[in-house]
Amino acid sequence: MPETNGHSNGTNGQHAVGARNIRPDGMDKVTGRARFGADYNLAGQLIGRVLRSPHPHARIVSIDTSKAEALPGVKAVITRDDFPDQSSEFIPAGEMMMNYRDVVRNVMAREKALYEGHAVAAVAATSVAIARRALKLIDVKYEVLPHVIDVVEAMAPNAPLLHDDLFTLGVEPKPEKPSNVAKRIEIKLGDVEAGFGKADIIVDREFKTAPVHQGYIEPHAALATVSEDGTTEVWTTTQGHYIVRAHCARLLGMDIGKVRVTATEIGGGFGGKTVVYLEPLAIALSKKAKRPVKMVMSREEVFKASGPTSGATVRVKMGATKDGKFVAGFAELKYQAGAFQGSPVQPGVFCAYAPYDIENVHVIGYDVVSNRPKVAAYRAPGAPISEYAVESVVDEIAKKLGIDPIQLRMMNAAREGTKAAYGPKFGPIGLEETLNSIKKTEHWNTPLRKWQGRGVASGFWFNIGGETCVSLTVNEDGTVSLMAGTPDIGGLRASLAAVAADELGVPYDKVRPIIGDTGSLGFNFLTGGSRSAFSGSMAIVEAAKLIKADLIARACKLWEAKPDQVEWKDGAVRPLGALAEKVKPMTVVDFAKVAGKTGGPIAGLGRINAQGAGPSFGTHLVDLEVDPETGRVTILRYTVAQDAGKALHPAYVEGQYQGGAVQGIGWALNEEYVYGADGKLQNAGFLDYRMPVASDVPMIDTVLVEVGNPKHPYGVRGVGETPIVPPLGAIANAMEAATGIRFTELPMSPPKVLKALKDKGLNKA
Amino acid sequence: MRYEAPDSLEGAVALLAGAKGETRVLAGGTDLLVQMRADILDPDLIVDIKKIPETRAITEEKGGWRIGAAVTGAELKEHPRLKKVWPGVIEAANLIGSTQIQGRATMGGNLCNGSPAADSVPALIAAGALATLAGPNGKRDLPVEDVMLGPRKLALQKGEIVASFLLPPRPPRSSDAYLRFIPRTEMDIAVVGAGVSLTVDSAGAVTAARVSLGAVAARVLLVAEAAQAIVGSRLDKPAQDRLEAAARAACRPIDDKRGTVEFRIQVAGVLARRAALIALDRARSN
Amino acid sequence: MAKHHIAATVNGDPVEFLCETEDTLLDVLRDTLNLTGSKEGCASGDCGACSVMLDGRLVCSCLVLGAEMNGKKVETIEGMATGEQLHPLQQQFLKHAALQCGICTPGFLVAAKALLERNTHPSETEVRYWLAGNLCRCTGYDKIVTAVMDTAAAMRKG
Amino acid sequence: MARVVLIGNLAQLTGGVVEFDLSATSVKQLFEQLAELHPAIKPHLEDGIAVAIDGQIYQDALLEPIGPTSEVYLLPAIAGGAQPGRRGARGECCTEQASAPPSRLRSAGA
Repeated sequence: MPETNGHSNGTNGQHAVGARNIRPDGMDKVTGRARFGADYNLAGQLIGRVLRSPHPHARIVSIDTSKAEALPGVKAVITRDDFPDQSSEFIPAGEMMMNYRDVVRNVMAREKALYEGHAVAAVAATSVAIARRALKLIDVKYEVLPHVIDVVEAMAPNAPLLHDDLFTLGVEPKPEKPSNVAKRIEIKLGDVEAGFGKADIIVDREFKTAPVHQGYIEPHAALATVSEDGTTEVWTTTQGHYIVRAHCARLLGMDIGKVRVTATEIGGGFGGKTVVYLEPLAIALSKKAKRPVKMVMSREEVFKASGPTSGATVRVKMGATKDGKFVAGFAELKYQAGAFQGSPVQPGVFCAYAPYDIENVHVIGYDVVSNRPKVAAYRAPGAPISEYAVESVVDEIAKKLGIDPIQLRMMNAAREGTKAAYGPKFGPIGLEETLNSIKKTEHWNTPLRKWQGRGVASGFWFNIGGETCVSLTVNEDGTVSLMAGTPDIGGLRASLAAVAADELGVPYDKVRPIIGDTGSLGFNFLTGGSRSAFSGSMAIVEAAKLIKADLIARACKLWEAKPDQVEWKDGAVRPLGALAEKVKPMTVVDFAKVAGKTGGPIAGLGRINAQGAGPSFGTHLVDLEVDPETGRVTILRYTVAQDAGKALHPAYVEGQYQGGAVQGIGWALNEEYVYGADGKLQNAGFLDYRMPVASDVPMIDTVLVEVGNPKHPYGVRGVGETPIVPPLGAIANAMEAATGIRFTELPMSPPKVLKALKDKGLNKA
Repeated sequence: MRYEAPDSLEGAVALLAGAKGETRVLAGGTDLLVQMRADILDPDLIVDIKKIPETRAITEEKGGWRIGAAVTGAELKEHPRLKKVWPGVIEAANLIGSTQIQGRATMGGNLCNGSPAADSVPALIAAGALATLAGPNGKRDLPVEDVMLGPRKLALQKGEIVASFLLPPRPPRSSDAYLRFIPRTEMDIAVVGAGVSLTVDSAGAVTAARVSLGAVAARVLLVAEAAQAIVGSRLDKPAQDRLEAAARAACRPIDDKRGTVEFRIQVAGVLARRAALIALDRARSN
Repeated sequence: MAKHHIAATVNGDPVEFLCETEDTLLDVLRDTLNLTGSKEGCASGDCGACSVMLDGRLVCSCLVLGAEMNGKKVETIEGMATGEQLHPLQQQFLKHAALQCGICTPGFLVAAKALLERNTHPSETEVRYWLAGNLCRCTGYDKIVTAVMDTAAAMRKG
Repeated sequence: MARVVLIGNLAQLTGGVVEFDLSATSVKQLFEQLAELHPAIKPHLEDGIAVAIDGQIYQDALLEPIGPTSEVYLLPAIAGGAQPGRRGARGECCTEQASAPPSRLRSAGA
């Protein structure tokens, strides 16, 4: 991969791309000036609050809002009647499939309340206190129904039915009776039974994972104002303001052009802010009250009413020859979708065996509804669960055959040309390089003591491209204004500014990047699928091409030269041959001074549907220690090696590796939704939803592998999602190494660990 | 909701005794405000006691120490001498929440919040501390183990508040220790808590002991049998086993989002033993 | 119920405000004094995003009543830089990319400043336990701890 | 003739037939030829389909060329169903109006 891939570098020869630049939006974030969702206010705004169902499953017989509407200070009350019903048509939203009939029902319950916390009504009032009192005056008649939470129970024939019009798709013949199984999907490669016939060793295990939440520290917040002619402005913390605009326009029957959405700074999303919760309510309330309406979720509402990922039951059966060749891989995945269909079981099915070159693969997946908040994407949605199960079985095969776990993975690793279980052959990929990098670390070669264990696991995510629109404008003094349309959560503006600087040959600090609202650029798909740096940088290159072509044309006019007498190189239009004696090269700054005289403002709009997203593979290594008397697990050491293709900004790529690893540590050890028998969530807060704190984890060492992606001008691969895939398997494998017990249920919390140790009489120091 | 901040115990008592409706005392507020925001509590009157000198003072008294009910964990940690005399009580108070919580949380609030999982209460009970109450008919002392009757239920009469704690004088070669189990390293509510205070003779044998367990019953327990299990011993293996068995026998825990019955019983024995061994080391070295 | 009339000092400036009994210091800072640098992540003292200094003590402003503020001194993230000059911690957080989304950054900076004022040579463990009350979901804490320790080293050199 | 393979549940819409050899030179032609062979698959061709041509996965394939020896896989939309281009009003944009721009989330009209 040539370093600049044929792209001109900065005038000073030093590249902005790949350097650890200070992010241009950093100053506001370290001084408290940066404005997140709840920091926006408008004069005369009302406060919006939502009335949520206390029941996990109930028919809504009637809603009487008269007393609430009569309360002084209440300016608007909305219910299901304020949202026209929608047809059931599938559309993408973030990384999940959703249909509008479900979206409108999730935003505001219609026939039934389908989970505790489901929105049933909302009010807008002149103060928080009045809004809270108004909610208590809304009289909702519920007919409470039996509920079901666990995925296996939800699949049982006699389980309480959430939707009496839900018939399992993907099953032949088409079932007549409705069920909680929305969809069955299946992929096949070769003949898995024949494969098992050739196996010397077969391992068949079942795994169970609990629902977990993305855990972003900033609760959802939205501010909306609707004027008499329907012109609507929304400020909201989201991963995709164009998607919010589209959903709100559809749900409220408005022209997309009438709605303008500004993405505020976003306090973390991880896939959970690709869905609309408050925006449609705030717009509907503002429409009725004719005043701006601000709505902010409490932490309890975030846990009860926003979309965590699936809890799941996964069976994995693998066969291998005695020298370690995988000959067959079967898996059956049952994922919770929450109240409406659309769990990430499909990507889970595709990713299960993706890291490995196996001739015979058969994977079945079930998308199952249950009385929980509708599932939303959580970083490589579906993949951590299925790959945890496969990596656990791979580890067991390695130990039973006495083969080094890295060696076993190396023997079976997917390479360029390997046919993925989900069909197409891989291009150049970096799994082997990540395995080799781990093998060479001092961490891999350090001895451990009793009750300590080391685990390794690999992981994969597709990454996507998608519709992206950005703009570059050269200002009068030659500085560059960059506008992107995908919300910047973790350093995107720094990465894009570096690309723009190198493309146009201006210093990095002369580029000012901002995130434009929906009125400023063409359609942008959302920040998700690890796409924003990949697609954004590709679009910046296109925008820069247009500008460079324009500058070449202006130079030709100025110098009365033909195009073949000039070229763009190292940040300037340069005269060639004889012309070089007569004229000096012109940089962007030079053209900016004469822009008016040579045709007007200098700008380029990059408009693409980014194709060629290269998958990113990673391998994680973890050491941990178990206290046999209490079951407590301490993470001693952690190393992440992952293929970034080309790291536009190394520090923020490392940050993705470290953040994903620690989310994985939480998922593996202590995070879970705890439900009572009453179907209600018992730990809807940061006290008892135990996310890792600073003192729980060591430094997370990172190895930046760079196997270039040929389809990207700089070789970039998306990196944001793969880091959360390997930790679950790596930690489970380390637990087996430390205790001799194969833990097949997440989280591996102290009560479960101590019980397993005690059952084997191992709970002594 | 009314907020008052009297500057004398009498003022506070008068406000609380005279008030109709629901009243709450505000010291650090790190439990009270959480419950108010979560609509669990909606008091009509809040009485802030932080302006009352007695609740904020740390003084030596009759060879022991009097600690105001509204002294914060951070202030306890920074006190030059308390940590040497009562390491267990101080480390228990310092385990209540994060650094930020430590800046506000008090032992008075921790006790009166009425949670069986309170961190400072097992250490105070093991220490044999007295709670000094101020009320409409004057002051009275109550052993800390008698203040809490059950979850959220206190032995305080209307208008009574906890003004301070009295830690008794320490015979030589005495010390204490507090341990708790939480799945993370910080920030969790104790799944199990164990406080042990003991005295050893010149030969290193235990002459007196008190063992208290938190989060394993409807209130914080003072476990006499566990103390007897180690008095007279040098805390050798058999004595440790007797201590573990006695601690487990006293547990009446529940299953909840933090731990199972089986887990709490098992870990209560382990923590009681470990805390006793730490207290023993400390006692022998001072 | 009549509101409380409070006079206090915030970031060195005298302020006066009215507040209800229910209003927390965080509500007052954000909604009355328009200092939105302190953030609400949980309103239960579990995330630290609302950390401020109160009379020199690091606290969660969501667990303090506005009504308690008479005569008190409050320092928030907005007061950390002095004029043009960023505090060394603010600079090091940017240099080390010790933030991604940034919602937790104000709380971490205020808490880390309080640490370095007490302990000029903290070990990694001391930094991690002091900052255990500040939740971060993006960074995995590595670069935050590194930035704090590097700042301590730089400040020791003077 | 390009070799076309259906992955996942799509084969259920073609009576179980998984592989085809089609003369299509673009994804649009491929969709039209498949729709003629198996009308049941037609509505699924526009939504929720990703097309892999010789290993390269296209989320919003319509105008991409297909070579005479290409290996083409039709997959249910992957990466969690992120089908950026295809959404909104369900006009029959692919077969009738050849030149319709890729549809995006459109409101159902004023």
